[in-house]
Amino acid sequence: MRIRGYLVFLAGTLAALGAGWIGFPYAIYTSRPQPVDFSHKVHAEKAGAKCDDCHAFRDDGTFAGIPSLDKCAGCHTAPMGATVAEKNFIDNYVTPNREPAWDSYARQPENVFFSHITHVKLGQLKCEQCHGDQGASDKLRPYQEDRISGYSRDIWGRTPFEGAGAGAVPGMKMDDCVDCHHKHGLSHSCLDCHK
Amino acid sequence: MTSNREHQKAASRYGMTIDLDRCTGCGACMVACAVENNVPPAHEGAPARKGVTWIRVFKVDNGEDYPANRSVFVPVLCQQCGEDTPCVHVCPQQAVEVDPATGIVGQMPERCLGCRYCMAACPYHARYFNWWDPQWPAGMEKTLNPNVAPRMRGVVEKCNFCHGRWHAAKERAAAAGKSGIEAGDYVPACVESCPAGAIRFGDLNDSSSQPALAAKDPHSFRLLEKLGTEPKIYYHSQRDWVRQVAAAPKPPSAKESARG
Amino acid sequence: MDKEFIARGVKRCSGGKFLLWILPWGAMLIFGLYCAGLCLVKGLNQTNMDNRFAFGLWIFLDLTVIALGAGAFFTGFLLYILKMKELRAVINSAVVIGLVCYSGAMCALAVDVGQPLRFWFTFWYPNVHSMLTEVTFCITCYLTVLAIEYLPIVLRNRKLRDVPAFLVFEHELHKLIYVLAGVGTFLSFFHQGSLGGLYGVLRGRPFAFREGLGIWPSTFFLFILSAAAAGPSFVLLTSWLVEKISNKRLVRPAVMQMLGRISGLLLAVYVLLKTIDTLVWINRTSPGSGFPAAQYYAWNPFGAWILFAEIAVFGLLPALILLTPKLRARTGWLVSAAAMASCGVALNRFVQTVQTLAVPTLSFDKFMTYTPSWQETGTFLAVLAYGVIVYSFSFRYFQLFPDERELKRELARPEEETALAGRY
Amino acid sequence: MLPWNYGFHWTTGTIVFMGAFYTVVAIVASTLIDAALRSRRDLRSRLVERIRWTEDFRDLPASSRQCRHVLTGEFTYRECPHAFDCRLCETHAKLVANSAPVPACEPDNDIFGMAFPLNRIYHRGHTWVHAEPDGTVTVGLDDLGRRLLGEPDRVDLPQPGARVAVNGTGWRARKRNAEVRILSPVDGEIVETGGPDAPWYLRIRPDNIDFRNLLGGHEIKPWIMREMERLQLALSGEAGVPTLADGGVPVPDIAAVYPQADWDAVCGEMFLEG
Amino acid sequence: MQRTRRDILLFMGGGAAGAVLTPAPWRLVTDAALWSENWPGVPRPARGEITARYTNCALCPAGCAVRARCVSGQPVSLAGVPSHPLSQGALCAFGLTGHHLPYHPQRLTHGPVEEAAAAVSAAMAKRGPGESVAVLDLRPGRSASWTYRRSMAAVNNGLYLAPPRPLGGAAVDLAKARIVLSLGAALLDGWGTPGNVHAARANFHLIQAEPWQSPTAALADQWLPIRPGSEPALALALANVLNDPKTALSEAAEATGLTDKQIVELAHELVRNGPALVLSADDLPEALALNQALGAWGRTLVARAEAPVPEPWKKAAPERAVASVPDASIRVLFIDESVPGDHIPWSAIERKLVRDNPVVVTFAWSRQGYGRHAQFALPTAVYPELTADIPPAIDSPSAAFRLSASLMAPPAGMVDASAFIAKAAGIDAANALQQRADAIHKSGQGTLFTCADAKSTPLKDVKPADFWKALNEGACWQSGAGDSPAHSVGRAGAPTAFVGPPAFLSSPQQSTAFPLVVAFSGPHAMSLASPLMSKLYQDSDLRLAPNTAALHPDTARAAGIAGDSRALLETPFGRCPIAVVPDSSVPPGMLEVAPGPEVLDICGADTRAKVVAA
Repeated sequence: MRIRGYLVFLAGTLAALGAGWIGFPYAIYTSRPQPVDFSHKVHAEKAGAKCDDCHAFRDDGTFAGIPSLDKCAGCHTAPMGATVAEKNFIDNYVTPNREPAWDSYARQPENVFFSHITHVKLGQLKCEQCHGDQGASDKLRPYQEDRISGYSRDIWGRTPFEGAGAGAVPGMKMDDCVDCHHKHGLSHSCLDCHK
Repeated sequence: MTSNREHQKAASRYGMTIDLDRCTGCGACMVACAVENNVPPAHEGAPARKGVTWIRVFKVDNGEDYPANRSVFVPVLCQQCGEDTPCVHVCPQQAVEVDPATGIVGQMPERCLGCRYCMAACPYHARYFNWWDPQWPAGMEKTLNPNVAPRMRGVVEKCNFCHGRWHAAKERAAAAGKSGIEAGDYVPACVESCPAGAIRFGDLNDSSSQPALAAKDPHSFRLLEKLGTEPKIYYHSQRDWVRQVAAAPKPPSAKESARG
Repeated sequence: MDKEFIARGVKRCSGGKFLLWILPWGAMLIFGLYCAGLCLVKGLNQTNMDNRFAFGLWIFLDLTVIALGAGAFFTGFLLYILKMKELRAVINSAVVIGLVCYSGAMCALAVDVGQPLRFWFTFWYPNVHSMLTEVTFCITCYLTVLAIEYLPIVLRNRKLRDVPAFLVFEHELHKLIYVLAGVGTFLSFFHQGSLGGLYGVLRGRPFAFREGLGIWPSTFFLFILSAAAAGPSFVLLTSWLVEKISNKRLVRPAVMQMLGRISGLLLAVYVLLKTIDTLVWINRTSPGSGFPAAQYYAWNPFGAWILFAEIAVFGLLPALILLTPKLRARTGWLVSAAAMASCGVALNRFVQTVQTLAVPTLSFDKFMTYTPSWQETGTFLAVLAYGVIVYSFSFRYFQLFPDERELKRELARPEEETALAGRY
Repeated sequence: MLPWNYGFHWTTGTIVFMGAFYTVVAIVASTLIDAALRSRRDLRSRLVERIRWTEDFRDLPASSRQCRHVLTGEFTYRECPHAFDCRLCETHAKLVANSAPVPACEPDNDIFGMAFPLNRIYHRGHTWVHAEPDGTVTVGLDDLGRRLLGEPDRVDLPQPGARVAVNGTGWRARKRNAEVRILSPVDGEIVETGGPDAPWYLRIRPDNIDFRNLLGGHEIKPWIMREMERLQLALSGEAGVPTLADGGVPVPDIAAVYPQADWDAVCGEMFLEG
Repeated sequence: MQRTRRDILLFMGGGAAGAVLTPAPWRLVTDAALWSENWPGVPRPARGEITARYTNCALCPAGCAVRARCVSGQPVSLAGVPSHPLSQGALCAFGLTGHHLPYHPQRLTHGPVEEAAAAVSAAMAKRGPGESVAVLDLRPGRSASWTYRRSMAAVNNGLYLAPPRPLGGAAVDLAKARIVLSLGAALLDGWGTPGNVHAARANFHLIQAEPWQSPTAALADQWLPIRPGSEPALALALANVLNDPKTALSEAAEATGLTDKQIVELAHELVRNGPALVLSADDLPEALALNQALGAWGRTLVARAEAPVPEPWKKAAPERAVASVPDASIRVLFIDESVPGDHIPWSAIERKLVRDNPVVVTFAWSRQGYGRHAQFALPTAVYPELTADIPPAIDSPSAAFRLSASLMAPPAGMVDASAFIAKAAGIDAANALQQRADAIHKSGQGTLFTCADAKSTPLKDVKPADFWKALNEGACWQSGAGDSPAHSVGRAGAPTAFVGPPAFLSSPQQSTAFPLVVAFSGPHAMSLASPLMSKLYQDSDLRLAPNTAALHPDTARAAGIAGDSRALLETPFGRCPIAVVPDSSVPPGMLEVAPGPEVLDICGADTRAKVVAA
């Protein structure tokens, strides 16, 4: 009788563990594909593009982020190569001159002020340090968004509390920022990074 | 970020001087502030004292009746207290802090629980609670400032010397390869907007700055100085009775003015 | 139909009658919950609080009920730590009162904050220098303790006792209750204190600001004392009320008077210290921050009368009554004195919360008044109704007054005496 | 709250504050766990019945907790410190040792018209014990007990082979709204069960023959006197109930005489239940 | 049964124990808090490239230069242009929020354009003898105004109406003034070009003669609290004292509440500390007379030249005052209120229209204003959508030309008033602005100030194309000193001497029927301003809300009004509901009114009124 009790209890525990570690991470995120099947790899190799060729800084130091369509149209006026993706891109976006609705994996929430140039120019950080091997990727991962908080999964990153299939980049949570700032002995007040 | 940082000497201590002999009470600073910091218009049918005005211009009079009545306009914003800042100590969850780099008292809407204890603590009534979710007339949200995040309902907010502008200035400096910003690179909206040039802004640690000079001026005063909160906003007036507004309230006169 | 839940040998009104009693309170509770719901869903714009009156009815409610609920910790302290056995007669009732007050206050607070979803921030990122942090931690812990103290009372229910596990657990827990009483005393002590500190530390509000010992302003200790004084009074008051409403003898007059005496004693000490504190404040603290104290009372309607009422009418007077054995012996005097003491502490909390905010600090700032909106009032009533309902159920099904049966018998004794006399 | 949380500083304030908090949590938690463990142990070691009795005894009115030596007048006032288990009581032992043997008074079969044979010894919960030649004992309701329950509506007897403990539940009986546990006078194992109509309720093989906790001989009369007073009290507690004064001798079914009395309260009182 | 229940409990217990060892509960709590940071109630500002663009504010005649901070083209905040020759970097509260106007809840979005055109041509075709077509131009002196005048010259019996120009159209040279007597002019509160006034303020002594303590009075070097409505009397008395030191002043003293001595003192002070300048809230002839007497003409008061216009334009209808038009004579009336300007009460206009269904077409961006009375209210672009030139303000002594250049595209369906009217009159007024610019450039005079680099260059050195481009980027052309007036202002010059009693003294019975003198608190534009203006009158009580009046408690009591309450404002022109607040700093016998559209309908220059409890 008592053994049975333990077993039942254990069963409950195991069920919960399974649900929490495997089921939950899938349940909490919605996932949608990027509008265009874009390959950083191809552009890096064929076009020999550096990150900041497309993800450029403006004169006032602000970061342009994902390039707008005209940047792409610079080369992709007509299909380059015969891939389906290329054709779709031209037909759906370039020709009608419609901006693709990109989802930014690393988009910080509204209340965060992150200055790229400060980190790149003064902090001497490489893109990869935060964005991982994005630049070498051949496909765009589907964009995963937390159903409740609306944060991109990449913000959470690969933390102990993330289940299987976590984003392929380190986290971009506040704690992650703070850790690095701590390491470099940078004074930090909330207002440094919050707006 | 409390005690152990506060006794650090701030790298710079931004402050203001407001010349009450120049202020015409036009309200430019109030709207400029609202525009800069994404403060919404008054809510439909909201009663007075439920609105958000990071800087508020009071019409103050000497309590006399017409024609002896004389009035002056006093812009009141967060006084950016320097010494054991009343609001910092009371916040139960460190949503308020003094930035050691700038001496600016910062309020973190995303950390704020909305207990409003800090509002009770502030003697200058410079803190405002978001009684409603921010709402703009249809289309007007297009005119929001991307450098400042709108606050959600249920949190306290206040003047932070247009911190969005500080960020922008820092970023411009970074683009130019500089790690610090020079005086004049960073000026709050109210200062920039004042048509009469009554508000001046600067670093109190920099002895040549306007506020630093004002601090020494015998005609300058700070609100409720005796509380010992060491505000960083200096007011200036040649008129004696105006300087009295720094003192504690006088008992109410028989006839309460309905305004001001 | 609920007979088997009612303790053996005590009379309780019929289920129907009980339902009739509960019904209006239930209605009040439901209305109040609706109001609270409005405030949670639509936001605090539903209230009449504003940027000047950042605190309103609810905070006043919290401070008051918690002061009155202090009977729980103090009675427990006297019974379990100072071993005043007589108080066994009211401890259960006191615990229920405490539980009701603290949980009620907790609910009110949950509605009062602008972002209830962030309640855990205070625990996760506490600013240990804030009195409110102290309050939050203490109230949470003490509520837990009270819940545990309440458990034995529940488990002693006639039906539940039949379950061996419950019976045994109750038995064992009761043996350890003094530990909880001790912890509870500690927590409640600090809780009451930090509630006082809440306002005492506001250097920006010279009306409330007080100097004190170390990190704690004098109000810290005054609140503890006033609460300890009012708590027993309130226990006394409720016991009397329950006796009147249920039309039973529940507590021996001796115990009542004992409560009264304790209350009176503490009240006297409190009034003394409060007077000293006030004098220091008027002559030193307030002028020190540039505010001649006379000013505060120049704003109608909060004239100097309020200070007088707080200290003399609702402080000194009840203290004297309670300390005079002759008067104490008369239920009328005893109860009304207890009532006055309770009102006194409520008035003090009102002054601390509302008047502090009403009195302007800036010279060009005007004196403000504030009247709660119906949503606020509704939520307030909800807490009230909740308290009454929980207490009523507890009284019906649990042994809140262990002496009840004894007293019932004593009532019956006289004619039984004669009967025996006739027999021999 | 935790050292690695953002904004945590190792300051005195933090250490003191959080220290106090965690201490409180620890104390409360350990108290709960301790209580849980203890009760688990109690359940294991079958202490439930004893605990129930101790609890009940604590709830009994002071008048019902009087020491048996008060009945016999050796004390004017003494509450029993051992929950009616005189086997643990030195005072009792001393008194018995010191007191000269009381002449066994003449068999009095009539205390208020009730029979209390002297060859039986009585438990204060109104059960009697009669030693049988075969070393077992028979247990039954004494006369007052029988008259209180009259013709019981229901009687639940334990299974033969079950164990009973002194002051623990012997069996259960139901009469009108009264739901009572009849306390067992002895420790032992039930051999055979009788019932209301049988001469006895239980035949028990006792663990020992130490019956010091039971009343006998000269103690019976004062005890029953006392019990009658208690009955008076219990009955008179019920409003508008005529006292025995006019009734005189208890009738075989007292319950029938007091139709509107809270019989549960009365029986609870008389059979020593909280 | 017992057993299964026990099992369920155990299972749930195990589940609970397990759950706390998974991320789920913690993450849910965290997410809930995060959700509260960006829940649906909070809008997200659009991000994008931030640029600075320049224009000139069209919201009042000052036309201050504006630097607009734009996020991917959309203006998000406005600021002044430091070191601008006219506005000196200043911008008022209205200017600072101008970019909100396109989203104003009161915005007029569509109108019956075709119907209006048809009705107009029909009415113009068959109108009786003496019935006129008229354009009411609230902001005269623009290129559009020239189009109107040309159009009205083209149609027979066409009238070009404009509000009277203050000081007879003369310009004020504040920089030259050393002492200024302001008869209730809101000198520091919206008069002229704020930046210019503040720049000059240090150099002159300001005496404010005004019944109530307006913001200007509060900051003046000297405030003369005279009796309400007695400004003309004071001006007249001063003038007369200067003309003949022995004039009797008893009447004036009685009227103003000052002593004879004070008046004489004041007169002497004005002469002693000159050059002096006298300004007045309403355009008082007495003030002109006083300026005359002080010899202000040619020194602090100058006849300003107007920027050159193309030769063919000069065949234009003359500018006329509304009052000068015979009653019931206008058949077709166009009102251009696309840019706020001086205000004429509707009641005064209505009187001039023919009785049987006149055609009134208003061009407005908001649903308030005259559009409420006209049968055709046509929507126009609003600053900062429209492109129009701004005539120099009263305090700019030299001719100037600058554009309020469009910062954003107006929505579809907006009407261009001048095009509409030109079409109705059958003349061609296409790209009038550019023609005007060319004409100016041809004259080759003056300098061009460009905002981006804050540089002034002689116009000679600027190519026509660059000139036009610069103008569209907010640049400002000013005729240099000593340039001969290319075209002098129409009705300049003032009476050489002034005799006879001031207007209000002559009609005592009116003053008893309407005992209160109306003073407008704050600029008229208040009611049309950005919703953010609620900061000034709702979130704070810095200003009165539109359609609110403050009066002395005694006055209120006399009118049977207690405390803050609703009441009716009554003037000779009609009545409208207002909110009343008692204010002991307002003198008895005066009404401080914050103008809203309803109030403006019945209150004009120096109106008298009474308040009756609603």
